[in-house]
Amino acid sequence: MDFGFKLSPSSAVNLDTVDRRRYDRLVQLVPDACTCIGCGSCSATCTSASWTGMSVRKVLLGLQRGRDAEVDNMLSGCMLCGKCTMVCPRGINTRQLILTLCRLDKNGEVVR
Amino acid sequence: MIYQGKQKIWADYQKEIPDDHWFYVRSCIRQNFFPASEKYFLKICRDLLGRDIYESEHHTTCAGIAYHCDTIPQETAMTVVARQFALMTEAGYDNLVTSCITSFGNYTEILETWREFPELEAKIREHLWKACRREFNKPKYVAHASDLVYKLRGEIAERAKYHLVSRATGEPLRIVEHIGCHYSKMFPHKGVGGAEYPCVLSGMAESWGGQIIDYPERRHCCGFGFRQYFVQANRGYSVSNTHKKFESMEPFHPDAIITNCPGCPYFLDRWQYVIAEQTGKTYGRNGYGIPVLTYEELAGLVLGVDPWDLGLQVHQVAVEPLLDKIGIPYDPARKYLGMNEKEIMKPGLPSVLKCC
Amino acid sequence: MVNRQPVIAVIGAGIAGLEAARQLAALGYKPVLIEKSGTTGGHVAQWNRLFPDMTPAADVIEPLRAQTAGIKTLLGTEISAINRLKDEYNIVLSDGSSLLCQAVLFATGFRLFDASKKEEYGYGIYDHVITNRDLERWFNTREDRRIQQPKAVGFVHCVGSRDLKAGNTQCSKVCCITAIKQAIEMKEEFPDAEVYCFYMDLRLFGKKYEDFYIKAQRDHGIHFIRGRVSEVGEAIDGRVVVKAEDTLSGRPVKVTLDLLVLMAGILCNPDALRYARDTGVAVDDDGFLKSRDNLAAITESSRPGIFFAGACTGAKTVPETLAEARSAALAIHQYFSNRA
Amino acid sequence: MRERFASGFDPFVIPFLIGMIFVLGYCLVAMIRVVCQLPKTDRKRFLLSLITPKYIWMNIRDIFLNCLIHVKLWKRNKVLGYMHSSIAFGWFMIIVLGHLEVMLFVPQRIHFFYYPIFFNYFVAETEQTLQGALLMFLMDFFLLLILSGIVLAIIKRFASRIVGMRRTTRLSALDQVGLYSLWAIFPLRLLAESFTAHISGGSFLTIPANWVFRQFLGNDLNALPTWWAYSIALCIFMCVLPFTRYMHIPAEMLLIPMRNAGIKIRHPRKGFALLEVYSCPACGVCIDACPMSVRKANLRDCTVYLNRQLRRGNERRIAEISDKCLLCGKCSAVCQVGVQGPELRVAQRERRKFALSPSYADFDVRPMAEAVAGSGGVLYFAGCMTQLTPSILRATASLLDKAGVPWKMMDPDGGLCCGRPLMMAGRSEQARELIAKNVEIIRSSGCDTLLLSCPICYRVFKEEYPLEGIRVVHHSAFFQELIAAGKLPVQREEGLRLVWHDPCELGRGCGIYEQPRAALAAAGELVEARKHHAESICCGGSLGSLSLSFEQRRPMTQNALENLTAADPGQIVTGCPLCLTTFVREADRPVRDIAEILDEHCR
Repeated sequence: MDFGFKLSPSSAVNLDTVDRRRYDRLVQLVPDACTCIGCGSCSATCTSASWTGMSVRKVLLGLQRGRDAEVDNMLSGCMLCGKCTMVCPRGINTRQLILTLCRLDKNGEVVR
Repeated sequence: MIYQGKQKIWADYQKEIPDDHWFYVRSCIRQNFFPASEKYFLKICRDLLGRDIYESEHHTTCAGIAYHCDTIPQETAMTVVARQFALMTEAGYDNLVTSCITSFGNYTEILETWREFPELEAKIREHLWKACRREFNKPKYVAHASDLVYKLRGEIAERAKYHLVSRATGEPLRIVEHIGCHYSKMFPHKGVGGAEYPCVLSGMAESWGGQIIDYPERRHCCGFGFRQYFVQANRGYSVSNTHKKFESMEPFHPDAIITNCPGCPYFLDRWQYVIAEQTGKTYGRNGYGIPVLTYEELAGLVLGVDPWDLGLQVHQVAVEPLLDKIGIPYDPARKYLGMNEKEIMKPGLPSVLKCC
Repeated sequence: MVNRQPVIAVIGAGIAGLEAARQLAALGYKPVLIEKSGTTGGHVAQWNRLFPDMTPAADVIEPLRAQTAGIKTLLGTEISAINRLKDEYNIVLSDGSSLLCQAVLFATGFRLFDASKKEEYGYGIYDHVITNRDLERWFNTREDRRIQQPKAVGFVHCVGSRDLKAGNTQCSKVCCITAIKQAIEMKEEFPDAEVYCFYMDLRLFGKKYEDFYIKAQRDHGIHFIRGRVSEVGEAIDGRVVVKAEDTLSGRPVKVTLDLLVLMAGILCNPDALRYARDTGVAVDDDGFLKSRDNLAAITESSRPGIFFAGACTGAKTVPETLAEARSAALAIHQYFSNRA
Repeated sequence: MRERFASGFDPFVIPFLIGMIFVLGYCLVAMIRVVCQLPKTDRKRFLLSLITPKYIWMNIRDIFLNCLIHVKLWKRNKVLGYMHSSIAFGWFMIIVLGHLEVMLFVPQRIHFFYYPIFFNYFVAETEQTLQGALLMFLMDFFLLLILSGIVLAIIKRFASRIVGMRRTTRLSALDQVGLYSLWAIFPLRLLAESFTAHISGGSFLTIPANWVFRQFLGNDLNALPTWWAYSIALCIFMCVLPFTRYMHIPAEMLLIPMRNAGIKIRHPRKGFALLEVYSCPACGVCIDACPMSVRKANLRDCTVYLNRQLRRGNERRIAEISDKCLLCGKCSAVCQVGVQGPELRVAQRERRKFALSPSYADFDVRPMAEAVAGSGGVLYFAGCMTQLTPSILRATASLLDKAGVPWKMMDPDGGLCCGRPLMMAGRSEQARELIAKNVEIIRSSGCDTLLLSCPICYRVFKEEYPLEGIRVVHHSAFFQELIAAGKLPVQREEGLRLVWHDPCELGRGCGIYEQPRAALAAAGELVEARKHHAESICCGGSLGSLSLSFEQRRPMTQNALENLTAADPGQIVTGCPLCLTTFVREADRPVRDIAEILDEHCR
């Protein structure tokens, strides 16, 4: 029956069920990834941000919150210019992080 | 769950509820949704327990719905409320008891606002005088009708014909309480038990033999939310909130939901049908829903009032499984007979939710 | 030669009181320690290990106790009233006796916020909600039925701190670092557990605190979620369902935990407020005792002969408290030197 | 001379024959394989070069100079040069002279290819001739030369510092077998020839030795076993050669003509790359040269070990080594055989598979193209890194204005990346997309000169961008020209001591060394770093490395600074914004961009 309205999906992130495999694998490969303090320097300096809203901070957060589509969209605009690495106060090797992430499939496995 | 912990909190949130002499104001919508509830509140209080409850045919809406829908300014609502106070004053009462939670919240909010801003009160008095030449005294006590039933729960229990236990097993029924948002979320000290762990309904259910279950989304709104429902495009949001509550209470397998707000039982009841149609899911046993009762209906059942006299046939979710479980006798044939024993017509049956 | 016979009442035998008494005795005075509870060491004595070096609390307490062993200490003694006389104070004790002293040092410390006041967190109601103090007690005794092989643990920062509704708008300073310390300890205890910290701001101001934070992130994989927990519910299995907003992603988050630890904040000891009333000492806007000067004379009150040390003037760390206790002893010494 | 044995054969030559046939066969197959692995066009080009006189001459000259004389090594380290050329050239001469002897004295045996090797065993001296004595002398002389080289090699192995190497390669087990058999060959030859010198004749080395041995041995019984031993040593060496670093001897002889023909690495593991890997002599010069090796870190991650792991097929280590490298190019600059470490690594990175590949197709650059449309003149592209160093931006702009050059900035609000970082990461396909977009913007401007202040951008714009008709220039060179043309009145400041840091991408990458120095000389006194020009040390900030952490890079930066400040300059000057930001973090004195220095000293 059409009521003219539908149940809307919850915007809440359920941390019990969120699939963090990609993040967990990333952290194994690039341990510094967990030291992000969300300062946003990377986002502010990002060359591709004006096109894709790319932000390493958001990528890391999105991975932990199951926002895979957003993460992939951001990553697909990264030009690897390295500005974010230059400005990161925690010294995270963001280029390595991005490259490593691009090599992980949905299950968090490195593609061969 | 540590019960003693709750009791400790309840002890901090006991409000003074006078025993007798109340000026009663009805709810705008309950009379349509659950017509017998207010009737049986008055009947139980007056006839059974011998209390003096007065109501005036001149009272109007408290303007709470319009206020919460942002269609009138607060001053207008205040003036409308001032008029109710005037009716109460004119009738010689000091204690106001409301049927509606939003009214209760509205009255409380207005009185608190006046306490903070006395100049506003003076202004409203002036408005009221200009509008209808009336004057008023502020009520000494404002209570919600459920507060009163809470206070009288022991007396009701003494006269109880049935208890909220399974006739078959003797186990207490698993009752979900749902408190209207405007009851104590704005002013925790105005509600029995406060805002986080209110005990106004749980107190009744427990004293009548039931067991209250505490599920994670207990505090969540029923989904009514005024504007969210009134605008059709937003109803998805409204039903989603209700859905969230049912998903959360589902593992506890409640036997019934008891409410004290006009909108809540309506939405918790009717949305079960919509959710069943949209998702194919029902939350009661064997394809039934979870019966949603007002506290008056529950009190009536406990006191042995005939379920059809209490208007339980106008519920979307069938109450028969609950009645069977408690062992309350009912005549299925009388279900759709009106007050004058005339057929009130049987509704069509939904495709998913089982309704006898 | 100054007269070094004045009696100095040191109220409270926590670390501030003990250290101040030790210093006063070393300066040749006769301090008298008055302690409400049956033992010395105060809050720190109830703690297990201390940040940022994981020093056992006993390493701080035991030397202080040993070095104050010869000082007159009235344990289990409450103060009924303090009477202000000319140049002197008469302290009426709960055993009926009274103590005439020439100076009073408030080392009254703090009171931990009663976490059950944040009703929405369900402390005292839900089976698996505890406080920072409960967790330290568990580290010490290993006895708490609420802690049972947790697979997911949450820490809520700022419970009763920076919260107008809870009646304390101040930052309790030590809870952020304590939460990180306890999170690391829990992760070490239960390596398979996911540990979440819900914070509003992380205020890691002290020496090596930031390193501790990085360690928690990198070496222990503790998840930090910027957002205050809004409400806690109990699932059917007794686990706690925590709701918060992840403000960095702008979305509500929900997580089911086996243990929720509330970082109860620091309030001024209510006894201190009572003594302040008796002695005419002012209370500052932050709810703690008011110093003569918050920059230059934090250990001095505006009343002659009344001094402060430690958390009675605000939340303090252990080193700050000890330093203040020494400073207070010197201030008292100065006070008597000038009088002589 | 007469033959001692009518058969012209003795069983002891069999081991040598086995070894010889094996190694020749192996090398032939390997050579054919490498050539076949080349892409078609490359293969054609290479084969054509082999019959082109110009290339034939180049190849002979290069093989002689590099493989035998080791001129490059001589230039770098005299002792090592002598060691290598004495062995290689000496051995070569012994083989040549052996053949000469056979041709002269027993021409009928020239088809027995073991004969020139074991000549002295098979002949008896019937009469002494001047010709014979000269040949005998030369044989002994070159043997002595080799032996001196072997002695140096032994010293080098056990005390590399004496021969001027701080670190040397750690040998694999097979390498050690090869090494010890190589060491054994020539002393054994000396012994064998000495034992038979009273029959076959000899010279200043073998005759006295023969006399000494006869004094206390008194018979010829030791002769045959030593010839056996000599043959066995040769056999062992040749049999292990394909599996040891000594494979570089035959491989380099193919590498030189291929390189001369202009062949490049097109596949990470096949063809030219394979040849480069086999051409690595594992000498270890790259270990000392590698900027990552500072403070004994990352010692196993330089090119020599990459080559070893590539030969072993250890994928984990190959990936690790490939990702770590800064791609500074120093190992290539110092490599004696010209192994291209960075290119080899990038080829490995390109091989990698990704689950997600970026695409910039949706990036709309039309507004950027419109913003510069028709500006003409000089188009200045600051690039990502210069955006982070506004001081360079400002100084460059100021100098352009001072010189009255009409210019326009291509990326005033940030632009696209140039694509070089992607290429370094092995994602050249994605880089091509960026290149196309940038070209669109550049072309729309109608500029004649594209000016860059970042060498990373400069290199890719120069090498990869289809910008015919547009001059691509680094700002250091551009400003030097303006100074030389008198358009920028730069005034020299007395007492200002400047050192120029050659950024990897600008110096080794694009060969720009002198223009910035000339420009700086106009502003102050130029001093040189301890290592400079092609040997300059990477700042450690390079985008080339994918995996080095910030903490790992820090000592590299400190080491590079130590090198730069050897002559105690007042300021360090560079022409790369990335070097600048990297150095600034660690430097004890001001680090400036060349544009800043010039702008300050220009009215």
